[in-house]
Amino acid sequence: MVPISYVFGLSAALFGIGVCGVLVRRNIIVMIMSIELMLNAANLAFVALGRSLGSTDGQVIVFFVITVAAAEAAVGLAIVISIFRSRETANADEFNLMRW
Amino acid sequence: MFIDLLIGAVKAVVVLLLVLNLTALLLWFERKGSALIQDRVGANRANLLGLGARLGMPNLGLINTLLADPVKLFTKEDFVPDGADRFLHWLAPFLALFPVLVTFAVVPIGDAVTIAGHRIVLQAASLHDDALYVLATIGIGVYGIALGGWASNNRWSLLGGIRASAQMISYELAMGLGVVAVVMTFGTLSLQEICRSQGGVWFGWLPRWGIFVQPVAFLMLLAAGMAESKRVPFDLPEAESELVSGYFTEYSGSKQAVFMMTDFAEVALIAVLLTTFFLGGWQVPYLYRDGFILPGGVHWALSGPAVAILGVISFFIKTLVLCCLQLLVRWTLPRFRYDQLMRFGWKFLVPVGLLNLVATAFVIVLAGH
Amino acid sequence: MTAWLFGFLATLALVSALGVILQRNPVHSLMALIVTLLVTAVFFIALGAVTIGFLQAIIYAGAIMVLFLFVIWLLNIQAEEREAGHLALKSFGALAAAALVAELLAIAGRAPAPEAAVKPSPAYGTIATLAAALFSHYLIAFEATSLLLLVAIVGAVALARRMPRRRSTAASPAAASVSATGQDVSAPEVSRRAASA
Amino acid sequence: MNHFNPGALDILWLPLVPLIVVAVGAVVVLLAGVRVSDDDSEGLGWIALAFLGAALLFTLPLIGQSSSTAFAGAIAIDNYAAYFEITVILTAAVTVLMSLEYAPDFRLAGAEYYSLLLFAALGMMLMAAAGDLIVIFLGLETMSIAVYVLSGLMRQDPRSNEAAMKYFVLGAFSTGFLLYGIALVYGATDTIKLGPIAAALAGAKGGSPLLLAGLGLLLVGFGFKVAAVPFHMWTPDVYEGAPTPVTAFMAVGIKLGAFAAFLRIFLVYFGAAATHWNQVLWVIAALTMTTGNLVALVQGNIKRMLAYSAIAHAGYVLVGMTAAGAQAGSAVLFYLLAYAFTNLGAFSVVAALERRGERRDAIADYRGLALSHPGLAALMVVFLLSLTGVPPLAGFVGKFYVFSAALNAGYVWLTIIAVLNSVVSAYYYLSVVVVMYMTEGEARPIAVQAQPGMVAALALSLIGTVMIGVYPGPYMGAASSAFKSALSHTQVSSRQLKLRG
Repeated sequence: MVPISYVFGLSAALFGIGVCGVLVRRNIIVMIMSIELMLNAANLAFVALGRSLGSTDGQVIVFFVITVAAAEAAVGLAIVISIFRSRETANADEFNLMRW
Repeated sequence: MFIDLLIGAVKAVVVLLLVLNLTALLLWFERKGSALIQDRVGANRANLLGLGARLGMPNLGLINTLLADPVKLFTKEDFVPDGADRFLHWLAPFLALFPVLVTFAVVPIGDAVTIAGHRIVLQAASLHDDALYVLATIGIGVYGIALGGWASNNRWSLLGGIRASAQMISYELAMGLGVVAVVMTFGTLSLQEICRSQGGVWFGWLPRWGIFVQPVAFLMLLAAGMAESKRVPFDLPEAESELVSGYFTEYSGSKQAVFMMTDFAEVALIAVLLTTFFLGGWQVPYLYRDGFILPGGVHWALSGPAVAILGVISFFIKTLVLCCLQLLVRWTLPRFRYDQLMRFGWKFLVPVGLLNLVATAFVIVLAGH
Repeated sequence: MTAWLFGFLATLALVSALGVILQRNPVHSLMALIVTLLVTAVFFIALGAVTIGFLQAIIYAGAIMVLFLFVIWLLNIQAEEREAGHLALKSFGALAAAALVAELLAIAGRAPAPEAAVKPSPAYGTIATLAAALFSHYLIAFEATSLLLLVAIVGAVALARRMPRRRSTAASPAAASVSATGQDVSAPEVSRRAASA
Repeated sequence: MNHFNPGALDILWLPLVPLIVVAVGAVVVLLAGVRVSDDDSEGLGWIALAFLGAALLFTLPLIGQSSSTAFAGAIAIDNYAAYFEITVILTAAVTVLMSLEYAPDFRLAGAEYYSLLLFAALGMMLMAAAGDLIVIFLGLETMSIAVYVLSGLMRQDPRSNEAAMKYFVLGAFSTGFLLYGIALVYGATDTIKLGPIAAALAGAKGGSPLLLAGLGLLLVGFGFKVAAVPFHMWTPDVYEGAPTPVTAFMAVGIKLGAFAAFLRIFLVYFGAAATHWNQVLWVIAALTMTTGNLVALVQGNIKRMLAYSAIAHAGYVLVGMTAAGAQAGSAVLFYLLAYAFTNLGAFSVVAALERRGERRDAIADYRGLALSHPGLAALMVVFLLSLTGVPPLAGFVGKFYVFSAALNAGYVWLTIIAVLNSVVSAYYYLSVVVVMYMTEGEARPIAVQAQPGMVAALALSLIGTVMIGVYPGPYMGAASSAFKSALSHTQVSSRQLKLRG
């Protein structure tokens, strides 16, 4: 039997990979994917911690987080489309009309 | 422990074989059936050493569709276009077929039977959350088609892939609404339980089938299911007059055969699900655990195994009828236009599904008090 | 969850998550992300959160990710060429993330949470349990979610729908605004477009 | 819990009515806008205003209610919520007034614009009234998503697109941290309700690394939203690129919403355990003030300058948070009110000078403003002086309260840094005044007509800035009663804990 803290550790690692992706990658779509990875890691943490506490709350929160992820993805991709129309690139480094 | 594993493995293999045979059968139905509808002869060339003709039998085209065609397909050159994403091009057909095949795992093809002291549920896997599982696998099924279209490096393929995924995503919603209505009606997510609660009769004569409680959901699921399987009148993704052959334009040989198999497996899947949700699954009207009890009060006793076998047979008859219905529709209706397809899905099926859901909820709450 | 199953799934999850950020082709990244999400769904189911696991597969892996696929196709985003420069920034990002993970892992190691601590009831993770919680303790959150989705729909449509046709032939606000600030960024932009056209 | 029992839920409609009114308003605006072209969206603005006014009326009965919760602790009923809701509604109303001419001029999609504005306000109000972490999270998301879109609504303008993109990426990034923080806090305490979490923090679990790491991540998440250094990178670009009324709404509204939740979590509920977090906050506050003010010195664009000034002001608020305690809490609440009116005023002037799709937001554009538009120039002077902290304006009183609270709590060095920063800030605020009054303007200045919406927005901001400054008593009273009513939640819950224990 594997302790729950292992699963939690896995979620921490996934979260770190997501953070790394946002910081390192410059393709805007991949950056948004990395953010999804972070949210997914948080979901895993909620379920794992909820299981170790024997409470359902963690799962209910995951339900909300999935909704939020959907909303964020929709709006984020809409923004990508609108910026692509004027700029024709998905590389964050080229979004430099204003200094970062 | 070991015997349980063995039973599980046998069930899985049996279900898989049944599905594969069903798809082959459907292929034959499609070819000869369409010939029948269009008043032509259809496949009639291939035969074994002229045996059928020598015996004076009409050529039913069985050799053609069940042996010659598959052999031809599987031995053709497997062509990968220049600039294609080779890995995904190879993976896509299997990504399309796999989710459809595994969905059959939760479909109950009969009641539980007891063989040599082992109670065996005639369902390859029972998950308790079967209905959610079905929706999940159908949802994942999008990727095979979509990636097949993209990986071919061909604009017709890509357009077909985009159309297919947009269509499947849109109709999944209607499908989900239909399934939710059914789940609410029977109060369970388990398909076996849903079948079980469709036993018995109302008013002494009407079988307690889901179709009589949820006719709207039945029609919705039929329409949405046909759209999910991307067949006429919803075959926009492979509309040959516009897109050559849609997402599998660039496929040949065995990979194309797998895509075709997916098509027929989806037809079978829709039929099987509709049977389970609305036509009582393995239930035979008036047949109970110990035999028939007809509306007049006539009792006709039957042994346990006989009842179980009758159940399985009834399941397959219903499934075949629904399969034929889908094939019939395919050869009867013209194709939708893309905007009509989307409008039908979003502006008709979804609102109707929501209203149906609200009505169902009201009835359940009122009945509860 | 048995050790070998955990090992297998965890490896799969880590490899596919790394695939998300290491692949050059966005479609491949997306495939890796879908695998990660599905593996997470399996984890949910293994941890007793069966309903959430299926929902994750239906909504997250099955619907949201298709949206990404559409946008990648719509914009025809190709694989990146090797990214130039920013080595300092990248290594800083990787280091920061690694430090974060190390800290969280240390916490996970110290958190006493063995699996056998609590035996969940049979109702744990079923749809009935979730629904009861959603419509009682989380009622406000549930309603807020519906508004959130409405906001997202309105917002996405507002941004992504076709531009309204301009009535006047006056210079576009965009060009005007750029020149107004004296930052004449538009000239190379225009020439680049002209070159590509 | 497994058996659904709606009767067990403490459903109270009263605290929800303002929220519901705003939500209905947003939907009505959206529906009414179906046939309205973007060029005459002014009517939609008035509809939005009407609903905001109604919401304001419905907030009044909440004032003076004894502190309690509803919906199983998800919604807090207290003066604190009412205080922030009123401020948010006023902010939204001034923003709408500011936009009445701006939106058609810049061809913003009217229906979506006003309805998203209302939705964002709804998110902020939800954050102010939330009693558990998940509602705070959802309020934050509603607000953020609406504002991501608002800042990108000038779709033909690449700067606006870019602003939306940067704000979205960094905002969603911070959401990830916030969420993971919530997960850790939940794992450590088995609850997401603020009261029990505070009890756990004060109790035996207080030192649990899980809980502390969770608090740290929450701090990061909120740090992004209130634009504290080092999480401020997005602020100047987003403020510059977004449509000016939206920038005003961001500078004020988002700060209000985020600080409402931030203060409620850290100052009110975790105040007793301030030793766990106020060292970190000390550093962040000092960094935020200093960076904001120093970088503001070299800005050539008025919106960027105000963005860095907003960062600096977030730093002053954090000084108050570091001090912790009832005095500091009231001071911070008061400060936010003063800041709201002053900043709205400054941005109104900026918006008033932009015409017909033409952005005039370089500081150089303000040359000779005193001659061409003496009224606007004078108003700008008032708002800038208030931002600097010159008596008798609102900004001065706010700073005075916050700094004295920090001094009383013994944070001498932090207060010294804050005062020094105020002195530095005077330089860049006053340099705008210099540009307006002491340099030659263009030969043909752009004519700005007095339009009712803009005039009303400016008047409201001016009245607020001056009134609060000259006669701060009642506002300070409201702020302190708001903070005390929020504090009484924690006393109730700790008393209950004692009874149980």
